[in-house]
Amino acid sequence: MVSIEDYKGNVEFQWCPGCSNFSILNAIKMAFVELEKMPHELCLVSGIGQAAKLPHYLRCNFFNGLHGRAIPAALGIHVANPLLTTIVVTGEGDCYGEGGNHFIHALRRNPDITAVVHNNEFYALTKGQASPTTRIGERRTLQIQGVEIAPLNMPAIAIAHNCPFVARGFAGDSMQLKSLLVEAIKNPGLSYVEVIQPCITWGTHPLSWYKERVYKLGGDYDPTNRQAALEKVLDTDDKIPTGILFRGSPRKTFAERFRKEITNRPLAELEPVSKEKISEFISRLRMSSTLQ
Amino acid sequence: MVSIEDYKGNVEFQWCPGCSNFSILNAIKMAFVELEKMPHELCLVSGIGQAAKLPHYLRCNFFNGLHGRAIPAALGIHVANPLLTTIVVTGEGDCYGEGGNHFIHALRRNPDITAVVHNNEFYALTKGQASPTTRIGERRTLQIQGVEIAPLNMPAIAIAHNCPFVARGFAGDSMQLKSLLVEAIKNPGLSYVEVIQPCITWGTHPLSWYKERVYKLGGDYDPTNRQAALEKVLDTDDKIPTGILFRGSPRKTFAERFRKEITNRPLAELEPVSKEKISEFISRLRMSSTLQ
Amino acid sequence: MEDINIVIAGSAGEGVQTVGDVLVETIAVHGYSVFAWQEFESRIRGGQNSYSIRISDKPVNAPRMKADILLALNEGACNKYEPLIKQDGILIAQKKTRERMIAIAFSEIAQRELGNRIYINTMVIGALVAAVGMELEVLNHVLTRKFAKKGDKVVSDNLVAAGKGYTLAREGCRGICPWLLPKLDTHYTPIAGKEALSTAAALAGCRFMAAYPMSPSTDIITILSQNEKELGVFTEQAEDEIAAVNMAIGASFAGARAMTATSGGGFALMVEAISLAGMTETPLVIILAQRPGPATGLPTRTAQGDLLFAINAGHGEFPKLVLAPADADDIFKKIMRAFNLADKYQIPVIVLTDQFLLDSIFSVQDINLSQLGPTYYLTDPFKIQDYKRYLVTDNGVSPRLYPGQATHLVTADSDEHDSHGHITEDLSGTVIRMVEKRLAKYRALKGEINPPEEADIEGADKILVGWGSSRNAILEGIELLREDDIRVGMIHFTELWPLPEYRFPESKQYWIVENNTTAQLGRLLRSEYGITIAGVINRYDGLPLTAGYIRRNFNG
Amino acid sequence: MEDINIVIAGSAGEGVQTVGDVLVETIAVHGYSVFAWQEFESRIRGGQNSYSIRISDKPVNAPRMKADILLALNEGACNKYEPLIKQDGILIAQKKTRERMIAIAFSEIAQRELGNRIYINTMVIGALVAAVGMELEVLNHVLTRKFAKKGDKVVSDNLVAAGKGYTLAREGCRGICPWLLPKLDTHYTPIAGKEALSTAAALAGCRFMAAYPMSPSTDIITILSQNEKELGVFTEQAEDEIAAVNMAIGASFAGARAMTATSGGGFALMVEAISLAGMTETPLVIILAQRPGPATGLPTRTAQGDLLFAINAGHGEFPKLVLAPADADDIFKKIMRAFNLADKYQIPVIVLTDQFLLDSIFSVQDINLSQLGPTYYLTDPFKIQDYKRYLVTDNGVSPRLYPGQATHLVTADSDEHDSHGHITEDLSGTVIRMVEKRLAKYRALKGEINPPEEADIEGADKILVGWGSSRNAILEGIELLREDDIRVGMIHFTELWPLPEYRFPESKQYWIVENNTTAQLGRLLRSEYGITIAGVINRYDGLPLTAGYIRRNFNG
Ligand SMILES: Cc1ncc(C[n+]2csc(CCOP(=O)(O)OP(=O)(O)O)c2C)c(N)n1
Ligand SMILES: Cc1ncc(C[n+]2csc(CCOP(=O)(O)OP(=O)(O)O)c2C)c(N)n1
Ligand code: SF4
Ligand code: SF4
Ligand SMILES: [Mg+2]
Ligand SMILES: [Mg+2]
Repeated sequence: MVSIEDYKGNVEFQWCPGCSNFSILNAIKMAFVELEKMPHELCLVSGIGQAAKLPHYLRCNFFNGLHGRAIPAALGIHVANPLLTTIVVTGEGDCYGEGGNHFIHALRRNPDITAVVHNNEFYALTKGQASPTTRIGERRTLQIQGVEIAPLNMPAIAIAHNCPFVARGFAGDSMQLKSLLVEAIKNPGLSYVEVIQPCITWGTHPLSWYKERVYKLGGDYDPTNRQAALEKVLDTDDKIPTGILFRGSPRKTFAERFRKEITNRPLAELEPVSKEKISEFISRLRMSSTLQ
Repeated sequence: MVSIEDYKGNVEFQWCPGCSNFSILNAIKMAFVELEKMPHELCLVSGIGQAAKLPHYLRCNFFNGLHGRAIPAALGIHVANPLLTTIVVTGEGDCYGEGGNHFIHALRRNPDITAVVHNNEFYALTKGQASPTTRIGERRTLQIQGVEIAPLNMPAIAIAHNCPFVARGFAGDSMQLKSLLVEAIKNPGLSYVEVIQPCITWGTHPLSWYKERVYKLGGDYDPTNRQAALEKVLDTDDKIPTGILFRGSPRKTFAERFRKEITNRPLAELEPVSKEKISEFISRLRMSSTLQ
Repeated sequence: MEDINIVIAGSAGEGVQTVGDVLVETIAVHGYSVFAWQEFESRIRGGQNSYSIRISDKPVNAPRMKADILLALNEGACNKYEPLIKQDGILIAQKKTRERMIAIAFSEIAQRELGNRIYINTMVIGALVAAVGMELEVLNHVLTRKFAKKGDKVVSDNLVAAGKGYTLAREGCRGICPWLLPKLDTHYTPIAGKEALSTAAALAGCRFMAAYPMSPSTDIITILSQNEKELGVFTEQAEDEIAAVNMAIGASFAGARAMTATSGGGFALMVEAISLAGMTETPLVIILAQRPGPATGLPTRTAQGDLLFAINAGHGEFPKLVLAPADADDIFKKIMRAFNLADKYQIPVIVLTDQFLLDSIFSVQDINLSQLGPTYYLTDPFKIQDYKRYLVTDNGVSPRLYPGQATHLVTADSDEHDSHGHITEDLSGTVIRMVEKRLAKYRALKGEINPPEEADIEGADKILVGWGSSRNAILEGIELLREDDIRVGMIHFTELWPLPEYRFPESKQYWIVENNTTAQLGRLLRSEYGITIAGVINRYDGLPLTAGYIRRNFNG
Repeated sequence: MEDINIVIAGSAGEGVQTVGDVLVETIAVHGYSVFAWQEFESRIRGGQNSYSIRISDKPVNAPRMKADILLALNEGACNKYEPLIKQDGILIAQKKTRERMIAIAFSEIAQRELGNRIYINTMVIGALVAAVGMELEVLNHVLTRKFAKKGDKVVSDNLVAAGKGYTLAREGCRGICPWLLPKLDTHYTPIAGKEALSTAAALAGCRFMAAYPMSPSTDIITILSQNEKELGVFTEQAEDEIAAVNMAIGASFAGARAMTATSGGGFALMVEAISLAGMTETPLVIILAQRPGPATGLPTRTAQGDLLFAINAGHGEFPKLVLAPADADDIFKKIMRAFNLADKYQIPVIVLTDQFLLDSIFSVQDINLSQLGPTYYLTDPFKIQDYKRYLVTDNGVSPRLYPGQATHLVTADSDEHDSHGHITEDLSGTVIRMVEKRLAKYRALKGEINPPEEADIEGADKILVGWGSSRNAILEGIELLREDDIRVGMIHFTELWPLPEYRFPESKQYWIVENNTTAQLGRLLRSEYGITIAGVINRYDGLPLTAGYIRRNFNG
């Protein structure tokens, strides 16, 4: 049995006191407890940003890499050790800005990992510039005239690419978020959880603003209906739906064939290729000559 | 009056004889003639790939930059000289692979440029590897077991982001393509024209395969209906619709405010800031102290 | 006068920056020269940061660690920074903890007497003004100007708070504060490195800047963006650094002087495009604001760790220029050179600076703009018949037009190309000519480079050799060493690539002084001038070089 | 015997590659050593390319330009390459155009007598076999094996075609073909650089490769991917180079030996991640396959233009290893060292190679694998109590585990971190210790580096100094110069960073030989060894250095 205490780290927090990232951290720990994942069975992967500091604040394996590059690092980790539960923790700047290309291509690959994107609608760590999700008209440090370009809608992109699990949580509701994370981690294939994460330092809206807008999708909402899901996330009214936005139809996961044909164990455990095999391979090499 | 002869270049083609890129080149020239654009009023911007070589083969200003980076270079050109008609010519590897991030962020910016994406469903210049649009199961040089990851659907992403003009042409129909290009260039804001471009060297399908699948959207198709457009491009049946797929609702174009408030002429023509103004600026600088 | 060094310390979010900025302004209005530098953690709230202010009646413009006065906004700050207090220095803090100090219960008083803790900062400023013996009136003037927009009530409340702090500190000062700073008639302009840089860029004719936020470079584009109307520079926050630099290259190709700015990690992402600028012969200015690496490293700290990386950045071979300004004043000169030489030689120019130089405030008696300004090198299209963008010329520089400037067609190609800009595979002809044409620019460029600055060379047989932002610290270090009866000179590089023709004076010992671990300048100088390095003074804890550090670490 | 050089020339798509490959195999089966190199344009059809094959009874393994036999598949090829034909060499082509030639109307005959032009290539091979005096039977054997899968009809048709070409050429040979190559008992294995590289990686325990296609590196991942079953390496084509290198770093962190490969432009994009590997101390092997830059340059040509870029790649300061194999045999050794040393020191290793080395086919008498193989350095988790991933040790190397290997937690952080891998801002303590720990690895690493290879040093007062893939050409160049009565020696570097402790022999003159414009090795050696450079032989037209080129350009 795992308890929440097993995840307690002893690193001083660099987040502002009262930051909603703490609730997300809490939800993540609770999800791990519910799933009975031990710290060493997990690998948290992040980039750079406030969100991306999260792995430091709980006990787990982690790879806190470059800004924007959590996804490819996670893919490598996931392939090299499929026994780990690999979870990307990132901010919307990290994941949709610098790292946007990797995310859209991860949608193509469908790796069995979970991506948790803290969306506070700007770059918090670098002091409040607009991010790919900042709304038009919002004034930010680098956009004092108001943001002039439209936000990116990554959930829509994910749904259009049949991502098997697309959800949205709210940092103000850890219990719901925990449940979403549990579902996400259980889901085979890429699970994408965007979390509305109000920032109390650079944010322009009080918490009440969020509370007024965030609502839970009801039982009548069918997340397997792609068209409905798309309409939901493309809606431009002021409301912010949370819950499971979409469940794509099941498909092959990344490296599945390799796992079946070569190994489904950590690659580090594979036997070295023998010298005999290599010699033999070399002697046959030129016969096939030109690359296929 | 401009005639097609005005565009005739004198550079030896590096394309394979019979390549469908020739038809696209032809359609582009015809569109310019129809729009009465003179060679020096145009700037073609490309990356690297077979498609990206196109600007060399007609008379025009051009910037043939790095693989994947045509879009940002075009944005800089477009802002610096708004009097030019700026057109990006790129392959799907260039634009959706290496350059994927720039394209999705261009959708946010909505610059008044046209992007023509030659989609042959693989990397032709580098000898036939899979590209972001290769279909699952296709065998490519680097994927001899068959491609295992899903194609990217950039038209769907563009429609979801309310791109003002999304069209698809077919290299096998230069007249239709020419009309689409004329519309695209006329449209204010980002115009995105994907062109189905069969490659006779690395392609796995004969031309007839394309001819069987490609069809023109009829008069009953309403390109202003986002939902219908999305369903159309997300359809997984074997057919390939061509024509205007989507017309997004009008919105501000990139740098519009700057053009209104500062200048709508080439930036090179702006008067230098006077030393007096700079001196005065410096003397006031510290008074506002901390950055806003 | 002997200069006074004040260190203001507190957590992020407590107002260290505001206190410092207002104090800097007050000192300037008082007629003194002020130098300020900051060090802070990579977090938005909490931690412990400091803002050091050095006051003098002549420009000092170099950091000093030891504090005459430490103002600690909280207990943690007090613990962390107390070791900085000089023997005869004092502490100002809320609680009495040591002999030589002024204890003022700022927060209690602000709350009780002024009704709000937000007045703490203004009280603190008042107290500091009192402690160094400046005039309250001057502070009042500065505060009035600062809060004017917020209405009379805010102004008067702040004046009351300042007065409160001033009065309380006056009392506490007795016997422990020897300082007195009467108002002077001299006038210095305090200007931060980043302010100098963005202003200089506008003056140099920069019209386009695209960048992606990255400390310590972000404020450069922020200043330009926030002052778009006055400075007329189009700014765009890109989706990543690769987009930023390619946008800038595109804009430059289309005729706009363009720049980008970033730090090491972002610069690494731009390297491919630097090579593109080299190949397409497109002018480009890149600001590389260094911080300690590798990788994310220490995002808010300072370093000089990217010298050789910058010089060798880019695949293939092409001419580039690398400059490294010494201080705010020099930033004006170097930025001007950067844009003008980028334009003249159609090359990428890298300006190496760092967190220390950008965030520090320097005092300049008189920023002399008269010698500065853009010189443009675009060709006159009407004097050309058959236009060849890449015409082979003796000095390698071809006539440049921008597309749309006239009916001539302007081209650029990242492949090897012919004089019209079209792809070529003519190896033994066109290719060799083009490679040599681009390389030819190096020779001409080399002739433009200024020799390093020499100071106190005569009579010194040991020479400190440094580059970039450490100049003023080294100069002061030389003075300190002289107090120890050690005579050393300085040779300082602010133009680093290509290196100029220069003869190092003979029979001297050379000591390399750098804010890095591997003495990169030393490697460079050995390779280019064949000099022998006697020793190295290097600092790599994320803090800037200071005169004191140099003195302590010089063992020659 | 004197070696024979055959140049097969034609347009892309005409079968130059097939003809060359089959001929190479036939020569090998004949018992001769064969060296082949190719040069081709960046296009899929058209242009003019060549495939040069050098036959000898002892390994030569270096390119020679002058042709004994030029086989031109079309008229353009004939025009372009005819100047290569030696005085006493011959041309084989379709139409009679000169004295010393064999004219065979391949296409006409293929069409008329064999019913299909697709037999041209096999006829051509037959003709070449005849021209050099090899046995048709051996060719028949090779063709049978090659076409076996396609069925008997295809085999027999091709044998007929080969026989046709053979017979016609036999006739034409009279009086002009002095060559005779009886079957020998010796056995050489022809192996291309890229084949050696990918095979060696598998042998070295590489388990993961991610890459983005870029000439001339693409074939490396292609070979591994096409032979996944046998070699057991997971391969992934990434969306871009940044993804590729970060995937490899992730995989390596998770315990798999991992690599990526690219060319200059893609390498530029990977530079930030190299710094990441340095900071997180993650083993990583990066193949940098050079081609002429800057920017896109000449995508299918060769160069050694990225030496200093590679050595200085990455922001901040961290240890890395740079190797540059000399030929296919050396690739085996260097790739083994690359993986083993990356693992031992937990550092990024860059292997510099180039289009010439990767695409050339070398003959190795006996690839000796017995000395080669992986040595692993992962720690035994069960011997550790309190695990600290970044434990400070004397040589800077900390115990490495992979996540999930045991219950110990394994971490990595791109920020400056403490021994547990957590972000730190403890500047004067942890930061300095960590910087020094990483740098300490350099010292140990330096001790591993092999000195450069010396040849003919004694008695030579002029020494050619080169690096990487030019070794064999330089060695042969020395022989040619001796024919001119010039005695020169060679010092050749294949391990380039860190440079080893090495004393250059005294009172010699050093000539730098490089496939680039700015003599980068010279700059490096001046900086590290303080040697003086007497002269430079450099080639920068996109073609490889050859002995002949060196002889012609040596003016010492
Ligand atoms: C290559 C690179 N570019 C820029 C940065 C600077 N940087 C660090 S975090 C960040 C933005 C983070 O935004 P987001 O992911 O939304 O995280 P938040 O701080 O808002 O949680 C940026 C631009 C960097 N570290 N590396
Ligand atoms: C940074 C970089 N990476 C890789 C390459 C190699 N490269 C050149 S073209 C190309 C693919 C082009 O594919 P696409 O855009 O689909 O064009 P096509 O040739 O199919 O028309 C690649 C990978 C490059 N030139 N630069
Ligand atoms: S700046 Fe905002 S997101 Fe960052 S720690 Fe503070 S409250 Fe949280
Ligand atoms: S390879 Fe294909 S796309 Fe490229 S030029 Fe040839 S036919 Fe056209
Ligand atoms: Mg954010
Ligand atoms: Mg393509």
